[in-house]
Amino acid sequence: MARIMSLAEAVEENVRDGDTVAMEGFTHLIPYAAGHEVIRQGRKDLFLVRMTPDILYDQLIGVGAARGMKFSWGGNPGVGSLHRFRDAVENQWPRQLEIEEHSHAAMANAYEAGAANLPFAAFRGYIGADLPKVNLNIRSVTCPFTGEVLAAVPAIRPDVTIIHAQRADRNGNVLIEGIVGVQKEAVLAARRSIVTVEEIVDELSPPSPNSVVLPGWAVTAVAHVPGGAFPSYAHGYYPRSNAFYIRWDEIARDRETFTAWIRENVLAAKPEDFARHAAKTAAKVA
Amino acid sequence: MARIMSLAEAVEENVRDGDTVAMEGFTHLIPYAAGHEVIRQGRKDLFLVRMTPDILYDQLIGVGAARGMKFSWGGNPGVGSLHRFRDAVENQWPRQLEIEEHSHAAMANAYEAGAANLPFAAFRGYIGADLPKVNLNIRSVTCPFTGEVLAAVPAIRPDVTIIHAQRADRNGNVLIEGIVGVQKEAVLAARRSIVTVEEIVDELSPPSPNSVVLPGWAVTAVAHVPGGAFPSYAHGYYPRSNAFYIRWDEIARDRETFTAWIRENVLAAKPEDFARHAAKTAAKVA
Amino acid sequence: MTDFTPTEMMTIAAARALSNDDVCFVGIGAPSAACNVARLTHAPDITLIYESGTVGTKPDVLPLSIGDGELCDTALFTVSVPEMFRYWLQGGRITTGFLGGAQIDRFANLNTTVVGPYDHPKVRLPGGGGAPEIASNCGRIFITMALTKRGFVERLPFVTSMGHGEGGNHRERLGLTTSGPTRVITDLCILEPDPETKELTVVSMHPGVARDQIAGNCGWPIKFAETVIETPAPTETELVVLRDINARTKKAHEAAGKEAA
Amino acid sequence: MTDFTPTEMMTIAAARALSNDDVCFVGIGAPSAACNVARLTHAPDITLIYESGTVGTKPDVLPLSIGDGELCDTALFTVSVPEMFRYWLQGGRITTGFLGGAQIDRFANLNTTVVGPYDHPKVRLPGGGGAPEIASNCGRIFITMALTKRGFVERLPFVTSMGHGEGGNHRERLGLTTSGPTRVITDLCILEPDPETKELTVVSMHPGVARDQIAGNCGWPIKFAETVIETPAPTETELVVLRDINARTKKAHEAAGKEAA
Repeated sequence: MARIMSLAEAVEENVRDGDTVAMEGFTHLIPYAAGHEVIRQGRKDLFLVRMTPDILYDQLIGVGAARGMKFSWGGNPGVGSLHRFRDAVENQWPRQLEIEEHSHAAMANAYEAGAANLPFAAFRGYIGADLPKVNLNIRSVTCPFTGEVLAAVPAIRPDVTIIHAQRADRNGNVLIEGIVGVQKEAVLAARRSIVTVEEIVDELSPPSPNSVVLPGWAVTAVAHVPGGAFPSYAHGYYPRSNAFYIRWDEIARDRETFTAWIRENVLAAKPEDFARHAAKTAAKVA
Repeated sequence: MARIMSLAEAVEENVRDGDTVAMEGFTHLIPYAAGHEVIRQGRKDLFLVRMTPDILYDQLIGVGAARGMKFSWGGNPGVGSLHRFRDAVENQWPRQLEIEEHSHAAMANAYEAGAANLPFAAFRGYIGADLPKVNLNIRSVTCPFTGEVLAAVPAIRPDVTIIHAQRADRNGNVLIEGIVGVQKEAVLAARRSIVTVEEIVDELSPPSPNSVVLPGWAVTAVAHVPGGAFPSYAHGYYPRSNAFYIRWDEIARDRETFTAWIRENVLAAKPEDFARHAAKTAAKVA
Repeated sequence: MTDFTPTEMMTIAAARALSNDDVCFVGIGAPSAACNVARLTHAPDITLIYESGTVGTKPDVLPLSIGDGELCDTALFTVSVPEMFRYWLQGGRITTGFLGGAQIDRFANLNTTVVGPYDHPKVRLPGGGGAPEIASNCGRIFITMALTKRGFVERLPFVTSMGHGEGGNHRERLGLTTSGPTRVITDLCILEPDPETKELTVVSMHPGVARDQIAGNCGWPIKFAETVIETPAPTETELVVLRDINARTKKAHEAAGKEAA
Repeated sequence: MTDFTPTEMMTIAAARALSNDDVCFVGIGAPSAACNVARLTHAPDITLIYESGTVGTKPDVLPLSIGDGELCDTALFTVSVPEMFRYWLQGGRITTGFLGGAQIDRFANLNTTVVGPYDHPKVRLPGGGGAPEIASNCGRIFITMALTKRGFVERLPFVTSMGHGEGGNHRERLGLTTSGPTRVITDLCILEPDPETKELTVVSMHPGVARDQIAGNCGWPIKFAETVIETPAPTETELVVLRDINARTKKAHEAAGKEAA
């Protein structure tokens, strides 16, 4: 049963050095506040998993928290490169980064298989592509009925998955709406999970019986962190800061400006600092 | 792109003798009116697919429309046997019925694989059970990473899938709500599809961005048949007639009473006759 | 203490085995009554899941089928059937699954498929439905069935879902990590598998039931545990709750009947 | 006719290739502009799908990422990413997929992974994302890229997604039933694979572009089809629609920028 606690406690209890950690959110609902808390608490040797390691993983890689990363698209969407990721792969700065690279279809299927407690996922993929030559975790299975050979990848089973969602009720039931990505699968595939939310409410009140809900008994910890997805967005709460994504290109291009930014905006900051991103828009909307 | 037409036209154009036909609906939204139209049009040699062949398939089997059936639970839920199904299997009346029997998990996975355009589905199933001894379509695959042996079944790919849903808009986009069963998968797995709906509206207005919607371009035909799920139910429109399910036990127990019931309530009836089931409740609610 | 029927005793004994932390995969009939009695008495926070896709249901009346509207109306959320079987059942999130069947053997294997040969059955039963995977994927299985010679048989014509197979460590030999049937609750007594042989053994007899009544209603020479206790009789509260929900259910189904006539 | 930039010509030429019946898997950048220009001009009923899960989107401004809120707000519905890749892309329901890349070869294979050796890359690019399966599962593929020597190369260091492989019937030999890249739309010209060899061949040159300009911007000795037509210049309507949506997009992103500052 999910326990409602502070983000600091949630990370303290659930994220350990060396863990395989998935922080998911497909453009939408990326758990920035939680990722920053992981950096602040100095976790290291993490094996990061994420389909689209955007700015958040650039930050974790740049501070040296990661020993490796499994991913399918490592860029700053619509902007360009992730400079810290590139620096790690091209120059091993600040440390070497082991990479396991897949396609989106492979990662999505691998999370789905993890949620379904299967050891692998089969899909029609990678045909004529070079990734299977450099990734030993891309294999094949043969259909026992048609003889067709399909691509196979191992299920993703993180030690801990961290996501951000719109709201939870006091029993830790969580509602996710809009672009829901692979968050439900990532939580169900993991041993432990942390969900940061914009609001904690008395009644969850999903708009449809078929809304995307994670029941409290399938979640480990829930933390109330309004604005916690900024500069990503929370559908119904605040928009994406495309401007910050553009600005990140400047910040991360250089090791010094990056390190200064982390010092000021992560190490010297608190989860509560994210609230202003939600409040500002709320004020504007009101 | 879905064409909106009468139920008679939809069945005429899309259901052919010998077809593999899936009429789905897990207790909820069972397409009775459409099934009756298939009987009225005298289709024969159908291979029926359905997880829970309840009264509707008892009727199709009893009139001799089916050469075979793939299923996972063939009873009258909460009541008892399907007498026409039993008569066909035990006494070959009115004709022999080839059966391919699975578990719910197998059928659900097989529909999912069909929707995903995969040739087979792998799952952790049938362990220690006798069905694999009598069903050659239950095989196995070995995980290329862990060596675990999993059950495998062929994907379900019907010639035509028929479902009932709450509403469609004028472009044939369909909204399904409540207990959504395997209907979306069954439609996406099929070559052709017919959806009967309670209402056709100007704006679909799903309550959540993540509502279960079938876009018009993934559906072949939409027919407006209010009450078309009776004695099953349509969430938000009218309740299940548990009483009719109980009464069916009497009707179907005997070949003569069954045949008389079909003559009066199917052969001599029309799709429009279902409207009174919806209207009665609507009147009561109003 | 009030008078009670054997079926009421069976339902209440099953309800008592459930706790607040359980996530239950509920079947229709006795299991549904038992799970909801538990919810309305000592286990208000129990999570009930029906295979139609409803999660966290709190029905006010018992469903006739596993997909009645009441289940969705009172659920926390409702998922598709493929998701139910993939993420929730196979996902290993169910602590307790309830099963029943037409026939059971001494190792708690169940048959709901055929009587007679599969290809030429004497009686064609409904089939397995969710049972084969419920039996293997839930943390433990409770079975509720009335104790009769027709139901408790020496040898099953067909194994629809595996209990303890041939007994002993058969489940482990097949790679299963779940406990399988840990309790069979009948209208006369409660059976549990022997820790070693896994043969079903009487551990508790309902008030007023005699040993030869149990033996006489079982198709195999039934064993009794070294210590057999008496099942505590239903309390006033338990009976009131059970009878209330049954009365509400009857009334609701009759009302729906009239409207449909 | 108005003045227009090569990029505008590229976007409009891509938009023209789409029709009302298309179901498009849209990427970011030029494809997103092209698909929405098509929707706002000659193909109002085109279905646009973004890999973030939004189906039937009608954005008023172009997204910066494939998961901007605008896409969900204007979509008919939004599904999970596993469902997007399983039911919709692999399901074979996409008629046209748009791809771009850092590098392309003469058989329309694309590289967006690395420059240099995979293990010790000179430049680490973002990677394939959805491309490997978009390339194989969509009915046909359109590619939009500016024609440059750096981008159009003799030999790819890494094949991120397959186009026509080694040319000829390579796709069929691998069991593919989809058409693969049928058109490459650049800022200078339009290329199509030769029906036999599958080598990309210039079939249409944009107004005012000369043959040696095209040849000089391609990393391999580029071939011209027997008949090469001139791409019709953008119409007034096409240009207005494209510039309007670009202006709205710029304004929206700047507004969001201020608010975030």
